[in-house]
Amino acid sequence: MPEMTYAAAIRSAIEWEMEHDPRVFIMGEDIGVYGGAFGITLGLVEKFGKDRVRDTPIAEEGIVGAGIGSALVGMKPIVEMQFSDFIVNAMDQVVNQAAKIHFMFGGRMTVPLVIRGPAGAGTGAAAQHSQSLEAWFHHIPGLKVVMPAFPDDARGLLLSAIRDPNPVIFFEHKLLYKTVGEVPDSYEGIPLGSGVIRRHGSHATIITYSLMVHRTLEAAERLAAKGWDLEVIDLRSLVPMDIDLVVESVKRTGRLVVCHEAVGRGGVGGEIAARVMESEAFDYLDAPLLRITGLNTPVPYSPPLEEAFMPSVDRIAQTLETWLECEVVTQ
Amino acid sequence: MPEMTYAAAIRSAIEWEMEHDPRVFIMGEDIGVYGGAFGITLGLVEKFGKDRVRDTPIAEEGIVGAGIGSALVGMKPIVEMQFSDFIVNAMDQVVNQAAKIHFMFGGRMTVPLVIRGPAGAGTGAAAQHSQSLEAWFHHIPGLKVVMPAFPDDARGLLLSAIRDPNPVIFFEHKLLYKTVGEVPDSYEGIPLGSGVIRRHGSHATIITYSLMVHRTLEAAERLAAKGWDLEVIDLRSLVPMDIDLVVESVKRTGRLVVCHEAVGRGGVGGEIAARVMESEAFDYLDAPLLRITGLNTPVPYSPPLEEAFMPSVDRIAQTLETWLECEVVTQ
Amino acid sequence: MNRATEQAISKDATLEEAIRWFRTMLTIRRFDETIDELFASGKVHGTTHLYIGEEAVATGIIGALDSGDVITSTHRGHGHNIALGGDVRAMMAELLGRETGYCRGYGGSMHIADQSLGNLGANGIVGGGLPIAVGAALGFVMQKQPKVVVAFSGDGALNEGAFHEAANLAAIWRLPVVFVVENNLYGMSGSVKEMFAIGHLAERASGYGIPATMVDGNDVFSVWEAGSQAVQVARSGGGPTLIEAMTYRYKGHSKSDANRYRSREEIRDWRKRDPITHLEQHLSSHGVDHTMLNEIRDEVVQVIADALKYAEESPWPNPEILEDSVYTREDKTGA
Amino acid sequence: MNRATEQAISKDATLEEAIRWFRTMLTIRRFDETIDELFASGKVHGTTHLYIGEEAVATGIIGALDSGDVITSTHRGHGHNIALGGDVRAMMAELLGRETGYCRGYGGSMHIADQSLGNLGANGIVGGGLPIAVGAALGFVMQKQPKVVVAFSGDGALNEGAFHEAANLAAIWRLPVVFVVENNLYGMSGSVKEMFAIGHLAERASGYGIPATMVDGNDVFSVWEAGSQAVQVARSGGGPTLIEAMTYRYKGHSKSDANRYRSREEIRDWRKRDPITHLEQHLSSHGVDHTMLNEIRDEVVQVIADALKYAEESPWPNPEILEDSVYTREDKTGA
Ligand SMILES: Cc1ncc(C[n+]2csc(CCOP(=O)(O)OP(=O)(O)O)c2C)c(N)n1
Ligand SMILES: Cc1ncc(C[n+]2csc(CCOP(=O)(O)OP(=O)(O)O)c2C)c(N)n1
Ligand SMILES: [Mg+2]
Ligand SMILES: [Mg+2]
Repeated sequence: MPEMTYAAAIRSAIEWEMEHDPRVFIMGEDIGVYGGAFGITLGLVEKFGKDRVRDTPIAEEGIVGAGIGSALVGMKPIVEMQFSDFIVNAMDQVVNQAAKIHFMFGGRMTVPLVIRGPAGAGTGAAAQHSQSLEAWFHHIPGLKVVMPAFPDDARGLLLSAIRDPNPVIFFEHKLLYKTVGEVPDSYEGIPLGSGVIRRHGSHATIITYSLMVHRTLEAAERLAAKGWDLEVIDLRSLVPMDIDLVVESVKRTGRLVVCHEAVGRGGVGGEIAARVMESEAFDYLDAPLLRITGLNTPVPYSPPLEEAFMPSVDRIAQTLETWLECEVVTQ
Repeated sequence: MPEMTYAAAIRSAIEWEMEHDPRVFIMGEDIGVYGGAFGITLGLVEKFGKDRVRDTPIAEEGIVGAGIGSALVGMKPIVEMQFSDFIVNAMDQVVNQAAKIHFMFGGRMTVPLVIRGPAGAGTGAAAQHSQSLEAWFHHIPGLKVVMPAFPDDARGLLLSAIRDPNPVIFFEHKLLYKTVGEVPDSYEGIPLGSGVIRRHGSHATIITYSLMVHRTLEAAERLAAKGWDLEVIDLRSLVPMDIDLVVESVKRTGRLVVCHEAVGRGGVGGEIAARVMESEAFDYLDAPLLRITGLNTPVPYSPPLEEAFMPSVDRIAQTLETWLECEVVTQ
Repeated sequence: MNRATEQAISKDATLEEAIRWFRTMLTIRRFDETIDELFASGKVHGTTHLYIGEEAVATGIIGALDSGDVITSTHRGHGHNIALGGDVRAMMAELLGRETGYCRGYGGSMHIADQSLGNLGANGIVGGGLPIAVGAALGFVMQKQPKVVVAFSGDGALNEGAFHEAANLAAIWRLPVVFVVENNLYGMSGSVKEMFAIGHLAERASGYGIPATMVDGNDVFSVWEAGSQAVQVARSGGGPTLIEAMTYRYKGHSKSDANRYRSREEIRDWRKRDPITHLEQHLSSHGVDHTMLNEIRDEVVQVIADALKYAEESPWPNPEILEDSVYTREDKTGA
Repeated sequence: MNRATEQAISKDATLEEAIRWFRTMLTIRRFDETIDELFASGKVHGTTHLYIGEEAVATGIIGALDSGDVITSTHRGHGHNIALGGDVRAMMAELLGRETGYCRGYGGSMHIADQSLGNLGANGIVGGGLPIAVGAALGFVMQKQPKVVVAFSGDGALNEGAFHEAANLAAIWRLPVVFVVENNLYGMSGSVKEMFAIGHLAERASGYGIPATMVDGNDVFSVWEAGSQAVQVARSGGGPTLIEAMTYRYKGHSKSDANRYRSREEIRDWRKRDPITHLEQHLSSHGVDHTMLNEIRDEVVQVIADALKYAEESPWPNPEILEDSVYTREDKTGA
């Protein structure tokens, strides 16, 4: 299998769909000759032209709305948010329009729209360019939410997102763009809604997604050296969420940990915990929940502050270790 | 103590603060002679003039931003969203500006701003005029979130919100505006962050807020007739949240229920469940979590559909009963 | 909506067309009067925004469209859908929240759409439809279809950021969009005089490089002429136009409105310039028989009464399937 | 910032003022050149937007303000803060993420504010500061303080809905706001030619009823004159003005920019019209001694070098207090 970066995998999904479906096009700020702030669309305008790789003014609400309108007349738009934070400027179109159109109009219309862009901290971009806002979107019925951690998933899930007849929010992580991984030659797409057990273990189940999959796996390896055997699940998509996989795992391990970069309070961790707690896995729970998340602050700029904000491998490993020692030994 | 409606209580808090603090003013769409879509500001323009009761164009982002700017130079603005759904149009100013200014600029500036407006379903206003979006705001560090259920709280908490040096989201419930209750003559304000046990009980703790406090209490009464003894906690504010009160209660009852009108998936219920599950109350939990919430759909228009969307007294009582029968009897 | 050529009654409009418009305008009025009564008697829940007094705008503009063209509509949208030839039974059923409604009762007054006729949807969010209209036009251009999009909005909507971003996109990409601003002098209560610092809303268009015209929105012929011209420009690749149609709503903004922000005199004066009366006089003066007009009136009354009956007899939707109605498994965009 | 009266060098500007401006512009340039080097050598993380080439705009506009007036700034904001008399040590420390920085390291390049000097804050969100500027002006009017607000923005920002809503509010309430559009021909890569369908951005102002002027943004005197006039109008209750200042950024948009969207020739041509060189020539031609100018240059180099040293020697902020820094218990609005 060929190796490629997460960024290249995303590009290849866009390219493939644009080649094979004339309805697909992409628009966004500086995605043409500039190639996008993170280079995702580099080369696409040369290949497909300015019509289908459409540079837009700085007008997020306008371009998401334009995406919706084009979808309603038969196109399959991909709208890039230069930083996913800027979707905050387009919330009416995302939430009151795209998410609700199918339902609100009684099922007559669909909005096959992908809104994609980089999320997350770690690049020193500070409070307005580093957010992880997936919790908002997973709260809005009508949207799907996808957050891949690996190049193969980035491609496979984006292919499915573009083909999906519903609006999909696709958040990439800035720090993953250069991650290299094997990507199968297939363009079949990976169905949205299936999680993956990235590591099998018996002492606890850690639910995570996006960048934190990598950090959690590394922390789990470190703890393995100390005798801890951890299961790590990569959700890949938050809506739909593979809750069965989570519940089954917690039934086996008896302990639930959630790790995400987003601010803890009101993050997706709460939803995951609640769903486990209302499932049959509840009776198997041997330890209180552990959430390892971003701090309850905006993302700060200075390197030591930003590092403190995000769960690091160190923080994950240490938090897990303390918790495991307390919960597994003392029971 | 005088009786007044929830609407009048809100008006009286605004009026009091405007009388006693020249920095306080209110702006919003149609809040002048029209008196606001729900009549909250009726009479205020006659009393304080068009300068301090300021009718604005239909431009939510602009007026929230104008509120922020005025706050930065020493005013204490209250900005009304005609329906709280329209805050979706102002998200950048709310989330990227107001919430972050204090932190992002290193603590030098503060934004004493109240954004208030009617939330919730039940009036046949359909998907774009009936949302309960508090989960979004409680996920954003820097914002406080208040949702009163009774006239006295509406007044007392709004007074505190206006006096608070931080930005506060104050969501009223449309169906509560006409609720009558005793309101003490004091204008001291009720500190944000303290919940209230509205009903003491031993079988389970139900955490709720806003309209659902009323419905939950009614359901609890019905179940009391059948021998069930339920504790009902009204959070009153979600940020800060009186989590100690919740944890202590769950330690006593051993069972946790959350009831809110907002869409269940990603709602505040998840956060509450997670916080209990990671607290010392975990060891006291005798039953899986029960969430009684809005359906995972946009709010539908037709009366039977809208009724199905929102937790009704019937649904709450029935759901509780089934759960109690299963969890309390079988253990 | 193809225009016959004989018997021109006003510039290029034919008598036949004018009579059709008369029927349309009466249908809109009768429909909204009926809705008004239903609300007044508490038979419908929610809220509604009536188009009474503004009928000539939707009628004239949509009269200028070809089949295949599309519109985006607003909270005050009943007239747009009726002018498109919408099914008043499905509209009435929607307002009554029935399964047979346009949206199966999911949407109500503010969310009527009929994609098959080209109505991409009313919108409860002021300005919310404008970027969508622009996107539809973009889609048509990309598909090389010579179709035109009409984006209806109120005057108040022009102060929303959504209008701004939509207008600029339409301008720079020269999209086939006609922005039709129904200037009824007020938002909910905010008057154009206080909410704008320009004399005519049409002036705002120049800031985007969009040509604009102002028309008497109570004269269906003027509206139709301005619409036809703008549509022709759009269809031939000339880009967007903004039409400011001066009109007035007779009723309150929505069901609860004490009309404290405008005077009785103003309302009375505007009622004297009623668009339906105006058209009727025009038709009479061009020799159309009163009996015929009265027949139309009676027919319309009957059609709306039938629609109401149909709606009232229709079943309520089933709440059980709500959660299955949020996502679709089908691609309805027609690939 | 009070203007001396003797020795007019250009219309009403005095020689003394012009020399001060020269120092300001050099300080801005040297500061940003230093930042550029720090990024190039990987010593600073995050991103930054340099003001090199645009110095005359901030300098001229802010030269027209009185103390007590305020500004809102942008992602490209270093120049604004320096022109206000900002502390370059605290700025440098902020960019290096130190505790002694303007924001204690919480903000970085895009979030410098100095409320005591009247800088209500740079902004990472394009257009995000514009409604805030309008609100500050509203606050001043309500407090009956004759203060003026300058809202800086780029050209690209004018297509954001936030600009639209802010401009209209300022217009209808006749607020003392001066919108200063730094038209450097590009957003990040999107050119004004492609992103606007109007010849001059100043035309957009007319859609709100806001008067506008266009100036050579590389000529500090023109900028200052236009600024002074607009500020005077604003202060005397005449409402907002939009000033379009034509300028150019020499460097890439941010730290990662391959400059694929503009030509070398264009960059070279603009460099020939350098605002600092232009001012220097003007000063020379008015008899200012070269030695003096060189002394200023040396001083500025030293000031920035000191600032860098100060910043590098400053402590890192303490992560422990992060979660306590989100809310304040204090009312800092001065009641
Ligand atoms: C974003 C948003 N803000 C406010 C409202 C509430 N609202 C509904 S209609 C309306 C007035 C709209 O005025 P205009 O655009 O002139 O249309 P008209 O009602 O006069 O036809 C307002 C304020 C809304 N629905 N959406
Ligand atoms: C809402 C938003 N959209 C996009 C961006 C990314 N971005 C930052 S600066 C910039 C270009 C701004 O152009 P302009 O307003 O002309 O200012 P300039 O950089 O030229 O000074 C863009 C697209 C942003 N920061 N905020
Ligand atoms: Mg209107
Ligand atoms: Mg620019």
